[in-house]
Amino acid sequence: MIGESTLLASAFVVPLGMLLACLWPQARNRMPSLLAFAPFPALAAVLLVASDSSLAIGSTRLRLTFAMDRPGAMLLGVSALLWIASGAYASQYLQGRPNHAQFVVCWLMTLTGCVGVFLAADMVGFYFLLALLTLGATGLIIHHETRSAWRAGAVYIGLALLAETLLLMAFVLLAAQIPGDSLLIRDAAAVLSASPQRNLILVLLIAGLGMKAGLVPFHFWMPLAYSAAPTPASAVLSGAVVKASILGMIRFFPLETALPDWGTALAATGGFAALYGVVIGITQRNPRVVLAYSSVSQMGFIVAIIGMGMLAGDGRAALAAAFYAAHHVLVKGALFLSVGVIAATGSRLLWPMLLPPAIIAVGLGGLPLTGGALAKFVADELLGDGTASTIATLSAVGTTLLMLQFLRSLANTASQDPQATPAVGLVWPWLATAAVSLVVPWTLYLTVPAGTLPDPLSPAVLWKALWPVLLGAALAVPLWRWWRWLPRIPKGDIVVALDGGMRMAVTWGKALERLDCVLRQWPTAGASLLVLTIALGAAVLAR
Amino acid sequence: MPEANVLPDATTTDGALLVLAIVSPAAGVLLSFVLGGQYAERIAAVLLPSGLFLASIIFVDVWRSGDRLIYIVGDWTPPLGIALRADGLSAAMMMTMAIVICAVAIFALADFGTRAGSAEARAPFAFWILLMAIWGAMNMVFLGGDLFTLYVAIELLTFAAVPLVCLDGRAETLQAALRYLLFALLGSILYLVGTALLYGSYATLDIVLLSRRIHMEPATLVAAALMTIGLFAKTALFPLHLWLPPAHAGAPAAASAVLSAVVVKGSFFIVVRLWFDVMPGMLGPAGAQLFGGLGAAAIVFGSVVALQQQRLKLLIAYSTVAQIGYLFLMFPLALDTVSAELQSSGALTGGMLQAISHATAKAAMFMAAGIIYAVLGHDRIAELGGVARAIPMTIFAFALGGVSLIGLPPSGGFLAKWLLLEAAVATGQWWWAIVMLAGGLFTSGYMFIVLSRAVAPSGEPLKPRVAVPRYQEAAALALALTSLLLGLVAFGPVDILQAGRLESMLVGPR
Amino acid sequence: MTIFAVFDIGLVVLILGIAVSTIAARDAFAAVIGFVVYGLLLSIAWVRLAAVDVALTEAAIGGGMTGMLMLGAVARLRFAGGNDISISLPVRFATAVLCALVAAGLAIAVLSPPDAIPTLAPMVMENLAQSGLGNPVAGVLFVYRALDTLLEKVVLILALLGVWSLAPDSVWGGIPGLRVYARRSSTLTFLAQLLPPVGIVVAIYMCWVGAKEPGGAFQGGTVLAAMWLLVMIAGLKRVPSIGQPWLRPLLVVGPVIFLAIGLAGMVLANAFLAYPPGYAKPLIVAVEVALTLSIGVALGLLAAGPLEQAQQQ
Amino acid sequence: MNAATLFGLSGAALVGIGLYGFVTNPEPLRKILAFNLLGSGVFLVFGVVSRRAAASGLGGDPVPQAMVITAIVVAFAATAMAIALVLRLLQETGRSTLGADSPGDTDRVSGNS
Repeated sequence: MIGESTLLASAFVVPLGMLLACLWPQARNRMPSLLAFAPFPALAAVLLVASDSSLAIGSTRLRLTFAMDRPGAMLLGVSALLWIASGAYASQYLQGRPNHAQFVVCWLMTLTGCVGVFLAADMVGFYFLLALLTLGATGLIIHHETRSAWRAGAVYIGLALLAETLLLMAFVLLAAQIPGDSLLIRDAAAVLSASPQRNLILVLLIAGLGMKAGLVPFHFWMPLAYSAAPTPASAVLSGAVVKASILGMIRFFPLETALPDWGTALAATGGFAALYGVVIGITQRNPRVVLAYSSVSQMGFIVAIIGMGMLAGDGRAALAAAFYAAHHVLVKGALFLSVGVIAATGSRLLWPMLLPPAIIAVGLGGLPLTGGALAKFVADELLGDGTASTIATLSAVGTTLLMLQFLRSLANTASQDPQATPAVGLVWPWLATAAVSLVVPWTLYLTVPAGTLPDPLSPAVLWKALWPVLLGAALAVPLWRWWRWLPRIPKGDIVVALDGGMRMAVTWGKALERLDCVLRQWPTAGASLLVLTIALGAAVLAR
Repeated sequence: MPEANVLPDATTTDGALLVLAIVSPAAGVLLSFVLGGQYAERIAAVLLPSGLFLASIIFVDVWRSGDRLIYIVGDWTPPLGIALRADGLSAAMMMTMAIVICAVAIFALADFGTRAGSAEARAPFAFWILLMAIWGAMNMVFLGGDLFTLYVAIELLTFAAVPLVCLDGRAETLQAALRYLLFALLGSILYLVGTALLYGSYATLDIVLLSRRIHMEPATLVAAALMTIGLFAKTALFPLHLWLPPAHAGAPAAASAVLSAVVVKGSFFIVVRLWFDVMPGMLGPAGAQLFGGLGAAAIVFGSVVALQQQRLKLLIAYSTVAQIGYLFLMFPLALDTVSAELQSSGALTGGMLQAISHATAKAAMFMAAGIIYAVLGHDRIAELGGVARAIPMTIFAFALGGVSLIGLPPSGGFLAKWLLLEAAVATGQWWWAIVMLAGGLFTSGYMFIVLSRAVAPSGEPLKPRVAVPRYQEAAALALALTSLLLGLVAFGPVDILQAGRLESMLVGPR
Repeated sequence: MTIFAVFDIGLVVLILGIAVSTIAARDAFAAVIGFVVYGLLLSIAWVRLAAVDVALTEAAIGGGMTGMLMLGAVARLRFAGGNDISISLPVRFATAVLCALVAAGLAIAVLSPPDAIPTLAPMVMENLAQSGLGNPVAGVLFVYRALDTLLEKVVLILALLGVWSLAPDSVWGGIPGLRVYARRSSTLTFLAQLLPPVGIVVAIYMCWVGAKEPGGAFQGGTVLAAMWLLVMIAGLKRVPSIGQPWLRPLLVVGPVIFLAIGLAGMVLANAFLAYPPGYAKPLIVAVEVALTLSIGVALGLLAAGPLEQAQQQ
Repeated sequence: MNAATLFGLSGAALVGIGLYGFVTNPEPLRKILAFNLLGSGVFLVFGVVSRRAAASGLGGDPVPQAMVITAIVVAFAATAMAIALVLRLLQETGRSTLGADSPGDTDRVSGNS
C-alpha cells in the first residue's frame, strides 16, 4: 500500500531531511527546539504500519529495502519514545551552551541511523545506516571536547569501525551464498545455517555485533563513552543505539535452527558478561559509569537469551530478547536522564526526586509489578531450569545491588546549592520516560500476543521475582560497609591493555616508516624496479 | 592467419567525437601558447566545460548502445593506421577525469586567475596550458587503440605533469620535479622497449589485433614484464613510489589535485588495457598474485606511513600511495581460476570504480588541504585546531572525501570495495579481503586524526590569512559529494564499465 | 667473415666500450665528450641497420643537440657542490647483476624472433603510391601514423613550456640563459658566419627531399636549430626573449597547419588526417615545411634552456 | 649471427649499462646521460626489429623506424627538460642533487643523513 510505504519512508526520511536542512545556518539555529519532533514519524509508522510491509528503493538488481518486522517494530517504537523524550530534554539542555550546531547535526545523524537500522531489511542498508549511526554517535561522545571525551570517542569509533569491517566481511560472505542477487537479511539468515562457511560467518557476526553491543570483552568503550557524552546523548546511546546490534543478532542468527555449540558459547559469553558487569560496576563511584556497567550486564543478559534460543532452535527467543531489550531501552534512558536532573537538584528536593529513579532502577533487578519483572518473566521461559536460570537469578541479585550502588552514587552528585531546582524542561521528559518505562512493557506484553495477565501476576511468579531483589538489597549493607576495601578499578577496566597495544603499534609504525625511507632512496628504488621486472618475468614464465 | 589481418573495425557513427576529444585539447594548447597568458584562462574556460559535455555525450552513447565507438584515423585501418576506440572503461574514465578537471579549473581560478589587461604571468600561463594538455593526454590514453600512440600519450602526460609540480619554483619542489621526471622517464623507456619487442613479434601495436595474435613466446614475455614495470614506476606503485610523496605534497593545491586524481590513473589505465585487453591469458596466477602483493604492500605501507605524517599534504600523498594499492588488487581477483585468464568481471568493475572514486575523493581532499593551507599559512596537522569553525564547508568536503576512501556507503569506495570483496570471496582469496578491510581501518585512522584536530577548538580565535572564495570551497565540496554519491551508480550505469568488452573477452590467446 | 662483419663487430665493441666509459668516468666532462662520440658512432650503426632516416636524426639530435645541451650543463655544474652519498660496493655489485639479468632477458627476446618474421613493409609500400611520397618512413610519419607525429609536436611545445615555466617570476618574458661567448673567438665567429647559409640550404634540401629520400622535417629542423644556436652562441645574433611577437607563432605554425589540414580531411577527404586524393603530396610538403620551421625554433629554444635574464627594455 | 642481431644484442647490453648508470650514479646529470644511453639501446632494439623485417625491396620495416624518430625527439625534449631542472636547482640551491630523502619531509630528520 502506498500510504504504508510513505509512512515507513517518512520514519527515516524526516530526520534525514532535518539533517540536510542543517546545511543552512538559520535552520541549524532553530533545530534544537525541533529535535523532539524528529522521531514522531517513526512512532507513527510503528503504530500504523502493518507488520511485514516493506519498501524498496532502487533497481531490480540492487536495491535498498526497508521493512517492519515484529521485533524491529517493538524496538523502534520504544526507541522512538526515548528519542522524543531525550530530544525534548536536549532542547532544554542545549540552551546557553556553545556549539549546539555540532550537537544537533550529530544527534540527527544518530537518529537517522538508529531508525534506519531498525527498519533496514537488506545488508547494504543495514551496513550504511550502522555506519551513519557510528559517525553520529562518535560526534555525540566527543561533544564536550575534553581529553577524556576525545579518548572515549577514539576508542568508540575505532572499535565500531572494526566491528563494521567484520560485519562487512560477513555480509559479503553471506551475499555470496544467497542464490540470485538478493541482499535481504531474511535470505541471508536463511542460508546461514547451511552455509559451508557458517562458522566463519558466525564468528564475524558475533564479534562484529558483539563489539557494538558492548559484549565482554569488547565492553570497555561503554563506560568511557557514556560518562563522556552529554546526558541526553548518553540516554539515547545506552538506551536506543546499542539495541541496533541486538536487533542485528535477532535478524541474522538462525534462531529457528538449533546450533547447540554456537548457542552454548553465546549464552555462556552473555551470562559471563551479565555477571562481569555487575562485579566491576559495584566498585565504581560515578553514577554514569555504574549505569554503563549495568548496560554491560544487561546486554550480556540479552545476548544470553539469544544464545539460549540458538541452543534450542527456539524462534521465540527473538521476541523475548526484543521484549527484554525494549524494556531496557526505556529504563536505561530514564536513568541516564535522571543523572542530569539530580545533578541540578539541591538537597531540599532530593529525596522526592530520587523516588522515580529508585523505582525503575530496582525494577531493572526485577521488582515485582515493574516492567523489569515482566521482562525477566518473559525471558525465564527460554532460560529453562539449568545453569542459565541460576545465572539469571544471580544477575537479578547483582543488578539490584548494582542499582542500589547507582542510587547511592547518584545521591552524592546532587547539587551543592540546597535550593537548586532543575528546569522544568529537563524534568518532564525525564518523568515521562520513567512513567513510560513502567507502562509500556505491560502494554506490549498484552498487545504483542505473548501471554495474558494472570501469568505474570501469580503469587509464585511474584515471589520468584521478589526474593532476589530482597537478597540484593540485603547484600547492599555489607557492600557499603566494606566498600572502601574494594579495589579501585579504572573505568573501562581492560582498556588499559589498549595503551600497551598502542605503544607497540607505534613502534611497528615507526619501523615501517624507516623501511619506507630506505625504499624511497634512489638506488633502492632502482634496484626494486629491476627485481620486480625479473620477478614479473619469472612469474609470467611460470604460468 | 589472413582473417586476423582484416579488422571488422570501421568508424562508427559519432566516432568523430573521439577525434574531437583529442583535437580540442591539442588545439587549446597550441592556441593558448601562441595567444599568451592573457587568453589561456579564457580558452580553458571555454574548452574544459565543452570537454565535459563531449565526455558525457560519449558516455551516454556507449552506455546506450552498450558497444564501442570507433574512429579510424586517416582512414587507414590498423595495423597500418591507428584506431581510436571508446569502450565502457574509456567512456567512464573520460567522464570522471573531465569532471575532476573542470572542478580543478574552477578551484584554480583563485590561484591562477588572470586579470584582464595585465601582463602575461608565468604561473597562470603555464598552469592553464598544462591543465589542457593533461586533459588531452588522458583522453588520448583512454581512447588510443595503439600501444605506441599510448606511449606518446603518457609522455605528453609526464611533460605536462612535471612542470606542475614545481610551478611555485621553490627549491624542494624543483628537486621533487626532477625526481619525478627522471623516474617517469625510466618508466616510459621501459614501456618503449616493450612496444619494440611486441612489434617485432606481431608487426602491429593495435590493441585489438594484438589481442588476437598474441601468444606465449620469449619476446612477448619480456615485453610484458618491462612494459608493466615501467608503467608501475609511472603509477608510483609501491615500492616504486619514491617520487610521489614529495611531488604531490609540494605542488600547488590545484596541481596536487590533478596529479593525484588524474595523472597516476593514466599509466594505471594502460596497465589495465595491457592485461585485460591485450593479453588476458598471460598473467597467470603467480603474476596476478605478484600484482596483488604489491598492491597489498602499498596499502599497508602507504597507510601506516600516512598515519605518522605531520603535514596534511604529505598525509594525503601517502594516502594516494595506499589507494593506488587498491587498484592492483583487482588483478588477482579478476583472474578466472579455471581458464587462468583475466576476466572482465565484477573485480574489474570494482577496481575501475575504485579508481574513479579515488579520483574524485582525492581531488576534493587536496583542494581542501589547499584551502586549509591558504587559511592557516601552514598544514601542520597538530596545529589545525579551530579550522573547522573557520571553514566548515572545506572540512566537510575533506571528511566526505575520507568517507569515500574508507569505503562507507553510499560512496563509490563502498561499492568498489563490495565488488572486490565479493570477488575475493568468490575466488576464495580471503587474504586480499583482509588487506582491503585492514586498509579501510587504517584509512579511518588517519582521517580521524586529521578531523579530530580540525574540529578541536583553537587556543585563540582563528584569523584566516586570506578570505577563501566561496567557489573554491564549492568546487571541493562538489567533488566530494560526487564521490560520496558515486555508489548510487549501482542503480544506473555501473554496467557501462563492461560495455564493448565482449569481443576482447571472447578472443583470448589460443 | 666478411669485411662488413668485422666492421660491425668493431663498431659494436667501440660503442659498448664508450658507453661503459661514459658511465664509469669520474669526470662528468669526460663522460659528456664520450657521449657525443658515442652518438656519432651510433648513427653509423643506424646506417648499417639500413635506417638512414634514423641515422640522420640520431646524429643531429641524439649526438649533436643532446651533446651540446649536456656540454653546456657540465660547464655550469663544474663548481656545483654535491654531497650525495656514494653507493657502497655490494649495492653496486648487486645492481650490476640485476641489470645484467634484465639485459640478458632482453637479449633472449632479441635472439628469438618469430619463425615467420611479420612485417608491415609490403603494406606500407602498397599504399604509399596513393600519397605520392617516395620515402616510406615519411609515409608512416605523415600518412599512416600521422596522429603520433602530430601529438609528438605537441609534446615538443609542451616540453618547451615546461622548460620556460621553471623560470623565476622575475625574469618571465625574458631571455633564455644560453651561454654566449661575448668575447669573439675568431674561429667561432668564422664558423658562425660560414655555416648558417650552408646549413639553411641543407635544411631546405633535407626537408624537400624528405618526401622521397631519407630526410625530412625532423632532420631539417635540427640542422636549422643547430645553425641558429651557432649564430647565437657566437654572439652574432641575440637570443630572443620569449615575449618576441614572432617567436610563438613560428613555434606553433607547424602543428597548427598539420592540425588544420587534418581537420580539413574530415570534410574534404573522408577522415581526420586523411588527405584528399591527388593533393596528398603538396599538402604533406606544406606540413613538412611548416614543421621544419617549428621544429627548428623549438629545438633551438629547448637547447637554449631556461630563462635567466629579464628582457631589457 | 647477422648484423641485425649483433646490433640488437648491443642494444640489450646498452640497456643494461644505461640502467646501471641510471640507478647507481648519484649525480642528476650523469643520470640523464645514462638515460640517453638506455634510450639509444632501446632504439637499437627498434632498429633490429625493423631490419630483420626487411621486405618489398626496403632495407627494413619503415614503421619501427618512424617510431624511433618520434621517440628520439621525445627523448631529446625530456633531456632538455631534465637539464633545465638541474640548472634551475643549481641556481636555487647551489647544488644539484636529488636529495637522499624526500624533500617534502622538511619537518622530519631524514633517515640517513
